[in-house]
Amino acid sequence: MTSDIILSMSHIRKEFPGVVALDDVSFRLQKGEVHILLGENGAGKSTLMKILSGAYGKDRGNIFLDGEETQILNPRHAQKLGIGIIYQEFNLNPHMTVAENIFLGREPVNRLGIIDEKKLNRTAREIIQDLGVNIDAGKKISEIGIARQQMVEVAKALSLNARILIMDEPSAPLTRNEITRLFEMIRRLAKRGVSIVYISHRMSEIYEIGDRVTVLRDGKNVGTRNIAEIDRRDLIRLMVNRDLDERYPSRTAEVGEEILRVEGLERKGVLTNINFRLHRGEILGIAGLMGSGRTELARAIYGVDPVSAGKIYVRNKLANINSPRKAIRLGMGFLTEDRKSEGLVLVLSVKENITVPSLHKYLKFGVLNFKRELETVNGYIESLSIKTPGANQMVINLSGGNQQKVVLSKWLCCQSDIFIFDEPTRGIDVGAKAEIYSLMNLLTSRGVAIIMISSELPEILGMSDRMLVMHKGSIAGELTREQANQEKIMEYAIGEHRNYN
Amino acid sequence: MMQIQNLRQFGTFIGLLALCLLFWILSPYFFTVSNLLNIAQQTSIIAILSVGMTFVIITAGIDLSIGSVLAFSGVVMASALHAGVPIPLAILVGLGVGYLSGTVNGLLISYGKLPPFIATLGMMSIARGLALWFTNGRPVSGFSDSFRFLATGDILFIPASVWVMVIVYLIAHFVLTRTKLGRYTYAIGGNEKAAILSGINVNRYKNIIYGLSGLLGGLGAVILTARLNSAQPIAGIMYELDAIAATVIGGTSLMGGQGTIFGTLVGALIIGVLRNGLNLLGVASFIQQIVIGAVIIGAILLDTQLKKQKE
Amino acid sequence: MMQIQNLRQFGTFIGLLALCLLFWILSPYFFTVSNLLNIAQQTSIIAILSVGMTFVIITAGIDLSIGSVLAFSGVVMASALHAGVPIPLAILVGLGVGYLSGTVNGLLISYGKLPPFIATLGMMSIARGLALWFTNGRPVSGFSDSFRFLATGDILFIPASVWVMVIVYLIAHFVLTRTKLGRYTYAIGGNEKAAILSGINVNRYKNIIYGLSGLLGGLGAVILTARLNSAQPIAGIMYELDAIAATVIGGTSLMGGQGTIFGTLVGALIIGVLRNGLNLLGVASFIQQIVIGAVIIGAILLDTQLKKQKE
Amino acid sequence: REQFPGEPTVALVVKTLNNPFFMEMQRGAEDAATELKLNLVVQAAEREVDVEQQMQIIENLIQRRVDVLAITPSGSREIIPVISRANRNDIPVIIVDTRLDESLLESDGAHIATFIGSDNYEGGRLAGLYVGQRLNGSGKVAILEGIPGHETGDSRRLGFLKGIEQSSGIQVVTSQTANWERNLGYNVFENILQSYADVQAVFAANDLMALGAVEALSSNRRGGGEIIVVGFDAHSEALEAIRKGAMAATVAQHPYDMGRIALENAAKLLNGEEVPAEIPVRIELITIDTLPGL
Ligand SMILES: Nc1ncnc2c1ncn2[C@@H]1O[C@H](COP(=O)(O)OP(=O)(O)OP(=O)(O)O)[C@@H](O)[C@H]1O
Ligand SMILES: Nc1ncnc2c1ncn2[C@@H]1O[C@H](COP(=O)(O)OP(=O)(O)OP(=O)(O)O)[C@@H](O)[C@H]1O
Ligand SMILES: [Mg+2]
Ligand SMILES: [Mg+2]
Repeated sequence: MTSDIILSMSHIRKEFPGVVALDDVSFRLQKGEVHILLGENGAGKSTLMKILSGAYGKDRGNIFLDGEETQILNPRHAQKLGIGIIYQEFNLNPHMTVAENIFLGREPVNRLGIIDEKKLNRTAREIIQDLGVNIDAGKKISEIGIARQQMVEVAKALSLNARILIMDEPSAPLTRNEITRLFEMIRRLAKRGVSIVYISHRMSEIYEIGDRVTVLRDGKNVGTRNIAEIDRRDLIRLMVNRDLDERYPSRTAEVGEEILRVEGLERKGVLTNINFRLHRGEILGIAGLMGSGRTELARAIYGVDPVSAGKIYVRNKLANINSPRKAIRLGMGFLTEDRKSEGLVLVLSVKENITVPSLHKYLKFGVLNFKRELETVNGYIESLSIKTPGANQMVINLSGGNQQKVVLSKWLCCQSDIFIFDEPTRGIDVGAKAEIYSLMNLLTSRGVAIIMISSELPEILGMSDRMLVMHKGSIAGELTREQANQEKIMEYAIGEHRNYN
Repeated sequence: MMQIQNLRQFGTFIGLLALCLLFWILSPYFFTVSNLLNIAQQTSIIAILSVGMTFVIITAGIDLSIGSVLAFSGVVMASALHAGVPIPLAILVGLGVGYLSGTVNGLLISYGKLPPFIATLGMMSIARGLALWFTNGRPVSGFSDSFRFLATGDILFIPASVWVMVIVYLIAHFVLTRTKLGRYTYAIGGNEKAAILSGINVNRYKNIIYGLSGLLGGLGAVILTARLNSAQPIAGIMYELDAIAATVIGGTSLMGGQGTIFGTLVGALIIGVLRNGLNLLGVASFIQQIVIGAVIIGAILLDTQLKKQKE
Repeated sequence: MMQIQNLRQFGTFIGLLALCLLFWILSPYFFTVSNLLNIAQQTSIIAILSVGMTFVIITAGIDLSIGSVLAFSGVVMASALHAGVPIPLAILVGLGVGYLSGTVNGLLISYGKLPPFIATLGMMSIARGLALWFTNGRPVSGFSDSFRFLATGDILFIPASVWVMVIVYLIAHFVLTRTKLGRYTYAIGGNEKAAILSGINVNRYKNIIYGLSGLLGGLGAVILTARLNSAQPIAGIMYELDAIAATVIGGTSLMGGQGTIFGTLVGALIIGVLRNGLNLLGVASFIQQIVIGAVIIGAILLDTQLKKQKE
Repeated sequence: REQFPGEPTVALVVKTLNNPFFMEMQRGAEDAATELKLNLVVQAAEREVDVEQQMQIIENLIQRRVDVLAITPSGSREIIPVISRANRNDIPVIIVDTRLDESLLESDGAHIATFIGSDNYEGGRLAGLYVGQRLNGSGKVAILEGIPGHETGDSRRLGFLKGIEQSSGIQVVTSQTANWERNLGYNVFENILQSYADVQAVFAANDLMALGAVEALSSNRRGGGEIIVVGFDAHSEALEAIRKGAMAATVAQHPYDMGRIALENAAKLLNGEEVPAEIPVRIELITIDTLPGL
């Protein structure tokens, strides 16, 4: 690893209404290194990188590329300077094909200014192959899964042939084998002398791929280290400024009587013959590869998508769940994998979001009782320690972890006792993760039952009492906490074994 | 949100005051009790339509049919009156026709999954055609004084139609801020998917909200008919545009999820004051159109620029 | 995308054929060469406006001002002709006025960050006022035959205006499918943020696209003026609604990001054929309004239901 | 579908069918048609100002090979091209109510069988003269215009201005549009009353606006002296208002007669008979004294 500085950002400051996102942050990037950017939700990682990619302007500070000061005017300019970025949130056009998205804004044209579709598609296919994933370049984005969409983002960034490549939580929606592919790619690029900034909340990845790490806390740079020279515990202390036990809290809640039973659930083309039981106080983990249909299963049980066959029993009573309404009445709560587009009304306040499904409880003669509503909401802000200026703050201004807690409160608030968590800790920092895990334990100890869909095997293994592994829309295997380990799960996930109905 | 909203409303309110000040300076006749009442009365109909429009737009929808629906309910009610139906009943009929037309919009949008723009564009043409067909294109005129009192009568020196407007606004504000319907209106407009997953029966509430808009169209028809002592099949042409303008000037976002009732009232008054003032000054009608267009653009432009400032 | 689009277009096309078949059966006068040419000619103006509308709506925008812009460019061009400006130059002036008005919309929307609905609603009123003010409300009439040839003349038995329409559609289709402008039109409408972050100069392209819509408004003015041998300041009232209806019936989504030029042509023809057929059958004009409204709703309803089927 | 199968068809294309004036004309035409055993189609644009749609309707009727076209043009110039087209198809054209622009008619080489009607300009002039007399030659007058740029209203207004020229002392204090609409007639006049409390007369380019003005007066807070309201079209409600004394006068153009005469002459044309180039229809000012049916 050479040590010449290719980029240095110094004394960067950025304010948003009400928040200082970045305060006098300096950051230096070396040629050919993989530089991890670490920090809690809201620490300022994305903001710093968006300034580098020309998406945001900076309020103060300077940026030096190859030693000379540079003003980065806009995303296009950043591209020209050889800076590529994968943003934390998707930036794809659902109506366009994979290839069109990869070259959006940089379409190859012939002399007459006509877009050279052939070349465009060919190059796109090459890049995708190079990535080693199987995606049809001709498919519309809206037709491929979240995982593939993320890989398209990667391909798009690669197509820039950037010398600086920023990846803001690229692994969040990915499962293990895509991540492996991604890492191979990153190593190859690094060898070629490309400098990579890698943002992630998954500590294991950091040690796997990183050379150096810079930690942000509350918009300040609190230190840059060589990965090799700092252990996990110190790194986390640096990040959250306190000691944090990273081990998964031990499961104490004892498993009670059956609360949910699914028999022969089918959804044409997505789900086949799903059978399982869920008990009070139990956390049932559901693992599987990307696109294995876990979200679909959740959506089917929760009455979002119609099912073509099967019975669902809640508390031993046959339930006909044809809408989320019904599901909620039966005491279900669904934390979707995509908070922003399905979980929250971003332009409404914390209060309004939390009470939406349970609003009837605050009605007296059809009139909202603001006082009681506010008390309840403040109660949850308190008990879940949601970081917000107040109950009337718009949730759009909250960081990922705190948004997730708002969604959680929403369901706690209507006394749900069957929770479905789809990727509950996706994009959430270690601190918030720990809090959410202990909340899950608290819930189960109160007799609540939880279905937890997750792509993070450690999380599945650490939190579940029992786990199901899905493969191609059906359940390939069931494992108890004792039997389970990563290898076994993967065998079922990739369809090598089945031990289930 | 609330902060922005209030600030936003405040801005528009300042705008209204500025406009009044301007006309006060320019015309000695503007700032008189009779003229102010006069403005309130002239604004009342658009203001009432704008209430429904506000609900609709907060759900990220739009209602282009409201002018035609007004005409249709008007002629049906008027015919009922002429047929000797007692006044309260006839009024109910008028409101009913409005409510039903609105509900048809709602059904097309909720269950039919039509874009609101299209559903109500179609209804705009259909309701107009029905009004003309129902009356053979002829106005239905001449009603008892007790009916006409609704528009022409005064209660405590204030025109009855102004009272109606005030009451509608108070109720609407209450509903939007203090009831389930109101809260869900925001939720649906803010993020429909999330609303559905939170167990809101979105379709049902859309039907109610578009029905409400139609109902207020019917109410507008009652006042207009009483005011003109005549119900015309060609009444209310382009009222929808005034109502939309009033709502948006009042700070309701066409993206949905944001807006307030009193903002809309201010918006409606801005348009009313403008029309009145330009008449008082005897400004040529061509110029009036230019000015009104410019004010609509100016108002929102000012607003967006202010928002940018804050970021 | 293409599959759905094509299917979609195909459906609309079937609808058009069905409509033609119906009128063919009902009226002996419908399926004659002269009447079909007659329909093509009558459709040409709305069809041309719809092209600009299609670009605008694909960017998830809307242009309510196009009818007024048509009137404004028309009277300016006509006055130029009367002032003795040579025809080609006068036409350029007309197109120029349209382009500029459209660009003002664009600037308000791109840099001013105004919702397209509001910006163009304001322009609708302003351009109309300007047209009236410019002519003092009087039409500007009487032009040389060489100018009027644009609408009245035939080339190879086909009316000139139809040729113009055909050429516009071929160019527009090419631009939308094969050039960056076209690609970015979809990109902006499909996901504006992504477009910006991909380095597309969204503001610039919005200005171009609204300018284009205005330009085609100017072109519509040329044909209309030649056709009527007169430019009226009150021409084109509510043409925007026909153009929007044609575009949406043609399968362009008001959500943006989806749509095709030929779909729009089919949409425009459906409206044209409908008007023509209903006239031939001597259907009362009130009923015509009801039918047209119903067809707009029906077309889109059919479409959404088919889409649901497919899922 | 035809009322008299085999008999010739006459098409009457009016400006709009949502205006009593043209409905009267339609009634006259229909009555005549039944007597004369002619098939009649009556069509109109959705919007009175939309001359292009009127043109399309006529083009479509030409496709339909109607035998005679009777038209009340929404635009005295704009409609001429389609008249040439009718000529080319040997369909005789009768123009009703609104006079065509002679010079353009010639320059286009288009020709019409006959013009039936009195024109709006003349009607406006009569109203002007009347107002002049009533105010004994001096006073303040307001005008309510039709849709800006719409010819019918323009010629009525211009005629009115011509009429009051006779009496030197008449002053037009304001002239504003109320878009032909009753409600705007109400609002605009109400506003006018605020700033020109001393107007003594108002001329509205149609009765709908005049009736709006009447309502404005009846509910007007300012009190004050009588105001002379003069309208146009002899709308039944206007006549009622005159009887009640709420309105002073309106201009009657007898649309029923126009429709009737149009059909009678159509019949003549179909029998190959000669028809005069112009057939005047009586136009008169109706006041409380000349009110019919009393
Ligand atoms: N567009 C914006 N408007 C207002 N505030 C913003 C905006 N973007 C970010 N913020 C705020 O700036 C701070 C830093 O946000 P940023 O997204 O950089 O955090 P992060 O480190 O990326 O967090 P995460 O790990 O959840 O992605 C947060 O408090 C956030 O609420
Ligand atoms: N919210 C959704 N709405 C509609 N379709 C979806 C949704 N989420 C996923 N899909 C589709 O269903 C298929 C499988 O979804 P997904 O990849 O989410 O499976 P999964 O097993 O839930 O994996 P993960 O939960 O890790 O995303 C994908 O092809 C995707 O396009
Ligand atoms: Mg981030
Ligand atoms: Mg999923």
